[in-house]
Amino acid sequence: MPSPALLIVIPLIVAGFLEGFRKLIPRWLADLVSVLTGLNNFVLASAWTIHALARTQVYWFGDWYPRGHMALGIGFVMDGAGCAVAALTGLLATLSLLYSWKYAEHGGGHYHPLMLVFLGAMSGFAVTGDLFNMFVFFELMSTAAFALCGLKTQEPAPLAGAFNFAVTNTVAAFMMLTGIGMLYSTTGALNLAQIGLLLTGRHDRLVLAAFVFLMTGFLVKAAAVPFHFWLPDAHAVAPTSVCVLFSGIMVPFGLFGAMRVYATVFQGSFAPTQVHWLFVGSGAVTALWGGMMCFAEHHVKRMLAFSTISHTGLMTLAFGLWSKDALTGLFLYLVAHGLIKAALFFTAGILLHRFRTISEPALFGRGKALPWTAVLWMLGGLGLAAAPGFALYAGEARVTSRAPWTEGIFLIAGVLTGGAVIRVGLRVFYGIGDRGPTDKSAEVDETPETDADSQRIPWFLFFPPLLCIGTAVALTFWPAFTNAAYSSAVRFLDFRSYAHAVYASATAMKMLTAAKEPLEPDLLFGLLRAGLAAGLAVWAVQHLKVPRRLRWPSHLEGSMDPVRSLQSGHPGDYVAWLTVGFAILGAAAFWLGI
Amino acid sequence: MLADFPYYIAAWIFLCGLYGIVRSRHLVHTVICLTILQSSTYVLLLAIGFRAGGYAPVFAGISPGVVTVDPVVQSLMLTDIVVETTVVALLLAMVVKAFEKGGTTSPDDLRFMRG
Amino acid sequence: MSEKRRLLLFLAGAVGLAAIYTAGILNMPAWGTYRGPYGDVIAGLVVFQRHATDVVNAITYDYRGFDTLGEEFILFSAVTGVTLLLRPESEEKKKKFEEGENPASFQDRAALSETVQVFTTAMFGFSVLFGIYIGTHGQLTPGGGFQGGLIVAAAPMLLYVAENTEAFERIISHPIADFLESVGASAYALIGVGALALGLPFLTNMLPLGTTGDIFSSGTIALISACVGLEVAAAFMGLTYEYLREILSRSRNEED
Amino acid sequence: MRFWGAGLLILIAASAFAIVRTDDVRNQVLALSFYGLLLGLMFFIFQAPDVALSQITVGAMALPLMVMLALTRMKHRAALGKGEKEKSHE
Repeated sequence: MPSPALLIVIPLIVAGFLEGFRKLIPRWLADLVSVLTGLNNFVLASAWTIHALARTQVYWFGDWYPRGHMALGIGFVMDGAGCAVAALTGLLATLSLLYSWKYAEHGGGHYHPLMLVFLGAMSGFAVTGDLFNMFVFFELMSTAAFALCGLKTQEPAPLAGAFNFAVTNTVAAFMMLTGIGMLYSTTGALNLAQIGLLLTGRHDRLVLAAFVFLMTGFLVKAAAVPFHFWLPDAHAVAPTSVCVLFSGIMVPFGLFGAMRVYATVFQGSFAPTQVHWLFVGSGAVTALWGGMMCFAEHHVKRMLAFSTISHTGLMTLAFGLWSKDALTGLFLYLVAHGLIKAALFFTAGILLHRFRTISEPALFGRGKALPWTAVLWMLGGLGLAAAPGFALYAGEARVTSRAPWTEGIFLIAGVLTGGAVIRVGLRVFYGIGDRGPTDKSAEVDETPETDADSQRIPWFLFFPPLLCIGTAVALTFWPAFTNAAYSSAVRFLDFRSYAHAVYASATAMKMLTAAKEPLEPDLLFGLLRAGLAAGLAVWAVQHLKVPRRLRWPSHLEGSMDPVRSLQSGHPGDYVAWLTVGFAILGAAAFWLGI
Repeated sequence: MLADFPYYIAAWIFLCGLYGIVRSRHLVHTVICLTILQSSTYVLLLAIGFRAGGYAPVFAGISPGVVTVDPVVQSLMLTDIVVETTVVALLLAMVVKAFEKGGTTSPDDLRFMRG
Repeated sequence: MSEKRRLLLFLAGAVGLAAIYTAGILNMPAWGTYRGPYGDVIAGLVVFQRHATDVVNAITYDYRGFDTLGEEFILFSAVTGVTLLLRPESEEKKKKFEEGENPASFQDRAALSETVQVFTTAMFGFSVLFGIYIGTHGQLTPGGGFQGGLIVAAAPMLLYVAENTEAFERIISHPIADFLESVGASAYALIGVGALALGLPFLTNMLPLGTTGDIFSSGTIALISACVGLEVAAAFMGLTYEYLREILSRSRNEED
Repeated sequence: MRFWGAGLLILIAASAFAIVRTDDVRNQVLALSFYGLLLGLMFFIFQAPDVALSQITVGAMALPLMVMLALTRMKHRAALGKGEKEKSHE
């Protein structure tokens, strides 16, 4: 196998050269080289996934093998989950770069290098086995993201969004570093496995405090309520191709980092306690809040951003259940959500390209000329509601199979987010009902990001969403994918085998086969969710035709002002909320952990 | 407890930084408070790696084998310092640009996206 | 949210944060009694394994060199971001600014005395030399590429102070600076790839280690440090230029 | 040494608070440079010469310089804007 370092190094080196020679390289060459680099990452990470499912392997940088149990350098732990997420990153980056081919704003040649750095950083974050290295990649990912967010500098709005994003995420990074320092003070180690071994059976307030600092850092990235305020601001202003990476993979990466650190560093320490229920609570609140805000939103990209909050909340909930089935479901969900959300952002980008606006009332009825885009959008909406046939459904079914009481939360979140997307689809593509209430955020209009003739929609705008939707459907019918998720989940939970892989030689492991699920009740729930989502959408659009007393869904759409004014756009507010969230998280952790 | 006071200083600086960002009325002020917040991690890391009577981990003047302070935290701090400067440079560029486009440096006016 | 409510909200959170931080501190090892093995193991090995005497730099550029690679790219993406954000807009707009009023600029000050000008020019040379010295002795004594690069980058500022704006601008806006900033970080990565080509893990120190105490000792540590120095120097000059570009071009126009 | 270090730490804590309480940004930058020097000094006292060198070049020099550059550019723009407005009045 080629060295896993190439996953990170190739994008970074290419980025350096593209930036250095940006005045000499024509646009098409920069596009081509970037797409090929992304594709290379996808292929390499996929090959490593297959390899890692057979055995977890460790790669020590600089040939610094551990002396005894003392890790001297930085190691990459190539396990199934990490490699698979890196492969998803590669796929989404390739599609985003293809999507921005030729016409998209490229910021004087700086766009491609930043995208590649972003890709390399996320790939490194997925597989690193060192706590401080994780921080470095977290920061690298963030820095590239901040810069990408401000790509459209013609208006002040992108800068406001990027500024809030940068301030909150930087505060989060310093919290993470504080947590790392606390752990280092008592263990004198930075390797995840080494810290985990040293903390096994040790449980005190220092470990809990470090846990709270680290988890806050990650959950800010994962946009858990009340750390989520930066996300809609950043998504609303970033260009479409960047939004795809933000929503599809960067935000779930916050959760993935939390899971990785919990599984390695804290699992041995927290085994006798119930700390993981913390994530169930945080996830449930986030899923419901995000769903509600999503349905109330009329700026299409902000709406999708709120749905990302909701779905990441559902994933956090699954993580908190901390069982093989929940984690299997979570991995399926993560991949499927990335694909569907990417497809929806791509489709929203087509609307922006064609009509030069992205606000729901302004787009009313104008999409009638785009029947195929309409199909993509509606399929995306159904997929988001986890309708049967989409991989999200498979993930959701697995999470709820062992914890039926979570079904309600999945139902509400799925109906609200899917319903919001379908509602937009009905209004924009079919012109059904009325324009709906206008709100301030819908008035903020985006400048178009493409400079081509907007009457034509070139194939490379159309191909990425099609591929995403197709893959999200196809994965359901591919048993090997479920089995791979199950094997990864089992190993992810098993800290002993992780530490063994780090310190001893890697042992071959059998590919596990996931148990077949009894599907009937879930199928029923899946159909119910899709039906309710569609129904809610129709109800909201046609609210004038229903009796006044039955109009509540339309109220859900409009009069949410006291709640929505929390999203104030003021960095001070966001940091104040961040502090409060930290305190709540800490109180819960100390309550559950001691 | 008194022996641990550098840690408390780190915690104090952390809170100061947060407080500064929350009460900030000028975006450049926000950025400067962020650097203060960051300096809390320097103090924390330095205090963690310190050893009473330890020498600097440079074996140019001293013989190998003497007690030194922890070199790893210092390496981490070097990384930390670079991270700080670069983030600040980026944030300042955003502030400058926001001022040029929106004509304001007050966080209250960042609410283009309210709702 | 009103300012008062925001502060109250923050106060509530801050109490919790302080409590949790304190809870952690109470269980931390007492100050000055750090036990942990990591740094000590490396400190025991470094002179023998890497022929370097500055342990911190050996860790930064070798044992944990992969972190530093990430760090260099953080710098790279930040400079790229600043260049992206502050890039001049369309020509038409630029012209409008050039027609504007003359703001209070550095040019308005009375001319500096010749002594000061001579002195700062001498200091310029000294700073560059000092930066190079610091940058090339990182494996032996405190310093290293990062610090050296910054000192070199600060040197042109002295020319600015001495009102030698022309030389200042010529140095910091030189295309080589822009190029080095972009490719310097990649060069670091390419050194790591060199090890891959030899069949070793990425970033393995594969060069001869030399004699301890020598300027060319410690293999790739010195080389990487030099790359970092070049990148940092170029990056900070680039940052300075991006901020001053407009002001400089104005003052140049006035002279014409 | 510990004594001096302790004094310095208290000074640092006090100046951190003073800086966040300062509303005028230009004063703040000067204070920030001083604060960077204090931190550098603390690193020297606590046996971290490498970090001290970095901190003095970055914290006391590069960072305040960057803030000053940003402020200068903003002031420059503001002056331009004013000039333009006056012109349009005429």
